[in-house]
Amino acid sequence: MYSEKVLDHFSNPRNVGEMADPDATGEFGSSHCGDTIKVFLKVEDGVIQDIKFKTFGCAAAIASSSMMTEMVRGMTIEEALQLTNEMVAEALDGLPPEKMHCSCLAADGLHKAISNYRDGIR
Amino acid sequence: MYSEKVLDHFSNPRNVGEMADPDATGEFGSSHCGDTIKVFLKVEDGVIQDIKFKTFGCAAAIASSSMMTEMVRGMTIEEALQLTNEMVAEALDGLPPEKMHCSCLAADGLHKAISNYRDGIR
Amino acid sequence: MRRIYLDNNATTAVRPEVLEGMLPFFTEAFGNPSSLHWAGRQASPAIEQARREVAALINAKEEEIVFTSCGSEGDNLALKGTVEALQSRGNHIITTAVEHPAVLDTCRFLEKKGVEVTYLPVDREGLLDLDRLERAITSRTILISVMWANNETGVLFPIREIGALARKHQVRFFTDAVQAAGRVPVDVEEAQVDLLSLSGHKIGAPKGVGILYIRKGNPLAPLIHGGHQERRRRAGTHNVAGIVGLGIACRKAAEELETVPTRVTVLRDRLQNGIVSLIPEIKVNGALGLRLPNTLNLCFAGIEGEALLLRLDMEGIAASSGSACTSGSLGMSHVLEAMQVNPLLGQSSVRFSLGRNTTSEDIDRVLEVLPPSVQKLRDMSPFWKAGSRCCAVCLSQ
Amino acid sequence: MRRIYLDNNATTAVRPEVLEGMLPFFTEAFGNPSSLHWAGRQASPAIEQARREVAALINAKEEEIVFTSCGSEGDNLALKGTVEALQSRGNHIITTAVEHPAVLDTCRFLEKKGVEVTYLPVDREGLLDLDRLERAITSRTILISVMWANNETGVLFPIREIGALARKHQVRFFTDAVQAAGRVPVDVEEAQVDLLSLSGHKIGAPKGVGILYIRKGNPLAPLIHGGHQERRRRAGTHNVAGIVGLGIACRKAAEELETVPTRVTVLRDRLQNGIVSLIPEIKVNGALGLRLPNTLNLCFAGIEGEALLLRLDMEGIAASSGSACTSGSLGMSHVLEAMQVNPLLGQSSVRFSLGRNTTSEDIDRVLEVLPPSVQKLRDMSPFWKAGSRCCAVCLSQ
Ligand SMILES: Cc1ncc(COP(=O)(O)O)c(C=O)c1O
Ligand SMILES: Cc1ncc(COP(=O)(O)O)c(C=O)c1O
Repeated sequence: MYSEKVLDHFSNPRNVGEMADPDATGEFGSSHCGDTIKVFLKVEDGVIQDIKFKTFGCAAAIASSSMMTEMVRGMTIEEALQLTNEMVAEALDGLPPEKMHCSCLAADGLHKAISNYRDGIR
Repeated sequence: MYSEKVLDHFSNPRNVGEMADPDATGEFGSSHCGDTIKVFLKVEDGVIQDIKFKTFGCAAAIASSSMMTEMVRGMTIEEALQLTNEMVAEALDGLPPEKMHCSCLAADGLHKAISNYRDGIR
Repeated sequence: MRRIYLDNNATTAVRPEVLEGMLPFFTEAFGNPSSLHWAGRQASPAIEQARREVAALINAKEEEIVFTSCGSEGDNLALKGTVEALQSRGNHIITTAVEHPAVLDTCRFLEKKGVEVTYLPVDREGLLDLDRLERAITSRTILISVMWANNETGVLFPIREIGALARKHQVRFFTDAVQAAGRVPVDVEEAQVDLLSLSGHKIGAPKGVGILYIRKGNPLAPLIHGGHQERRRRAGTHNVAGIVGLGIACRKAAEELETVPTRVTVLRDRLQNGIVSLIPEIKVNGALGLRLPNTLNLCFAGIEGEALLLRLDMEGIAASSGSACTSGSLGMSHVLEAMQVNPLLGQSSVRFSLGRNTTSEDIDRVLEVLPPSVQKLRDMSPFWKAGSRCCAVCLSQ
Repeated sequence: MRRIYLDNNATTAVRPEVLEGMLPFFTEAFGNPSSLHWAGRQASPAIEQARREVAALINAKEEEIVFTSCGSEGDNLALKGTVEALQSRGNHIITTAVEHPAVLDTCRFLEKKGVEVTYLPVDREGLLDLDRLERAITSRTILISVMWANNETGVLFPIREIGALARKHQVRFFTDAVQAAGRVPVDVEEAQVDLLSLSGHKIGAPKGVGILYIRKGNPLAPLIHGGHQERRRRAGTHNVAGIVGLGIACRKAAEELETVPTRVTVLRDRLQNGIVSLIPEIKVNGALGLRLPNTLNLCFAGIEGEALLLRLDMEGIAASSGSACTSGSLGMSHVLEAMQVNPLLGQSSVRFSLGRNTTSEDIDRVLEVLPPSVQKLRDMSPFWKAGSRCCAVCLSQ
């Protein structure tokens, strides 16, 4: 049911954890299934230097979170705002239809963190 | 589903046929399934000397007819009037429940022939 | 004793390649296809593969196939599910007097619940009057239910014409194709069928599995509520092995649809011609040119069908009298009755239904055994006199 | 990789002796049991033999057993068949909030048709309040439907007491015994049950076969109308091989009812105690002393159940999150919700259901794999802090 890439990112998620001194954090919870992501950002000159996450959710949610962090590291925050859930799902070689909503978590959590960053919320 | 005896009497029915000069005949048809028996009797001194039958019906009807003729040959007509369908079925080592009504044909046909005999109807 | 099975309309043996394909799904790949783990993943792709194979046989889309447990379930689901789903639109069903009990009995049940049912008559050959069908359609008609092929006589109905009529009047069209699918070409697109039932055990799959085809856009209420299986159209853990078997059987049937029916027709016609020439005063039931390749239904004047069946059975020949479902009950079949067969003659009916394994030797043997068997029963029948008026009357009808 | 199957409440492998007993009925003895000829006579005694074996397992009479295609069909037949048959007497059903979807979804359907349904709550341990049940009975109540054992938590309901209550108030009593029959003693006489459903694939028979027990004197309307099979209570050609398999599985289960549950209980308790001692902040769901021998349902604070399942699956361990039927859907199971489990905690539930083949080594391996798997997921969870208030709150509920 899951692609190799999903299974890989689920078993060995990249960039899991918290950050001692983040420039911003963002938390986002799916109203649909209760899955929740917390994103920690380190931003320098408008570029995402470091990113960490913690996710509560199914394999699709965890893999999407991991993939998202891989995709946006090194992006400007403007570029990162263009990232969509579909792009994350695609990068994972797709998700089962009934799991598509789980990928929403990743981009939405990221955007929340960026918006907090812009608003100066840590 | 059928006993050995039923199958035997069905495959090799005894006393099948018509009679050139019967003392009485009796025809009886089941209103339930359309099965029909025709009984031919030869009676001497109140005793059934010979009996023949023709039957249209399923295996149970044919076997019952055959068994009935075996049972009543040599009986007085009074004795023969005591013969019931249950006795015929029993002599055949039983019939499947849904086939019990087929045995009715045999005794009823016999009784019809005896009653015709008494009424002087050939 | 050599056994000859000529009751393929009642059921068929599971094909060896079908059984072989099923076996792993009992013990090794036994998972519940709804499970997310390895055991579930062994089963679920097999189900979807089978769905594709079934869909291909009838030219449907995969998602239009709902797995059921038998033809009767499919018939009940089609009828009751439509009545339930379309109750606001109307409550009139049109069907025929010669449907299988799974349709007729369901219709009678629905009548008790206030549904109006028109049972179209058939003529002496078992054929429908299409004009009459069209005239029966009213603004309250929600479903036309006509079988693709009759199980007793093999008569094929003009499904394509009925499909066109149904489409024209925007009425749903259900066809019970339990005897037809896998035996004659069945194409839901060409025939414009909206619902179609099929049963595995008639085509070399095991008993206990079937399908209902549901054309997209024709929602039905489920007959079996519960889990999310079959997109909520039929709850219950999938009969994985049975479904896999059905898939293989459908694939095989599709592969053989050019060859087997042709061969079977030749054998059936030889049996028919042999009987006609060897046994006097018989009647072939059903329009000669419009039957399933494998089915031959006859009346043998003067004798009772079940007695003849038993005599054949004693010689190792399995045939049936009417459908297997009703041969346990007595009297004439509702199909022959609808065809206005004389009641006495109607009681003498026997059905031979050939299969893909039927051989020329089988037919020889039947033609050897049948005439003396019929004669023996006629000899003990009060109704039989060769050339007598009774039988003449019967046969002319 | 060694595979460990701990999802026996979802389905079980067919037992070797069951498959062996079934095999002849696919190819050699393939007849339709309704047929009168040799092929039919090969099949029909096998069906009746199976009927006796099933009846013996639950202390019923043979003629009270109706073969179905699955547990869901039995549940639907019991509920809809009773509503249809007793509509003149009343239209109120009492059931529980924790039934299987085959019961709950059917009840919801019946509600739409005007039937009144009372869904009894359960307490935090998953237990019913019998007084409340009795108070719910009105003069319009026609059926009480309470499962024998819950499929998710294994909680056993007081069927005997409910049977006595139902008898006292002259209300029919149906129990879904799909998870109980063959696993704990089930006696329809002792428990005064009127209707009982059972599904073969939960006890080593194949998928696609089940039964509904119908106590004499409790007529039901059929769900599947048609032929005369099963004394007109369920139409459709018998799934002969499946029925034969069910008979053998029931006989085997009856033989092992003294030994297997005892052994399984020991293993289950070892698994439970191991988890409790190795993993902090977990919760065992369901009254500890009142569960099926084989079922262990737990919540692992801070993580999501399906993620844990997948991790276990990668190690070859098959378990489930809630029932197999709902583990495809998301969120908390309706059973844990009814038990008032904290929603976040409820999402972390996992069910281990052992089987007769489960070994001590299997349990060792789970106890080896589970703690690091849980830890790894907790490490990435925003909700996890060992000893944090969140989890403490969850667990105290
Ligand atoms: C308690 C209960 N009832 C009914 C069912 C449905 O059984 P089946 O899947 O055989 O239809 C199940 C199986 O999931 C069950 O556990
Ligand atoms: C035309 C037709 N419809 C329906 C059925 C019922 O199929 P099943 O016995 O698989 O329920 C049959 C089989 O007897 C049939 O011939």
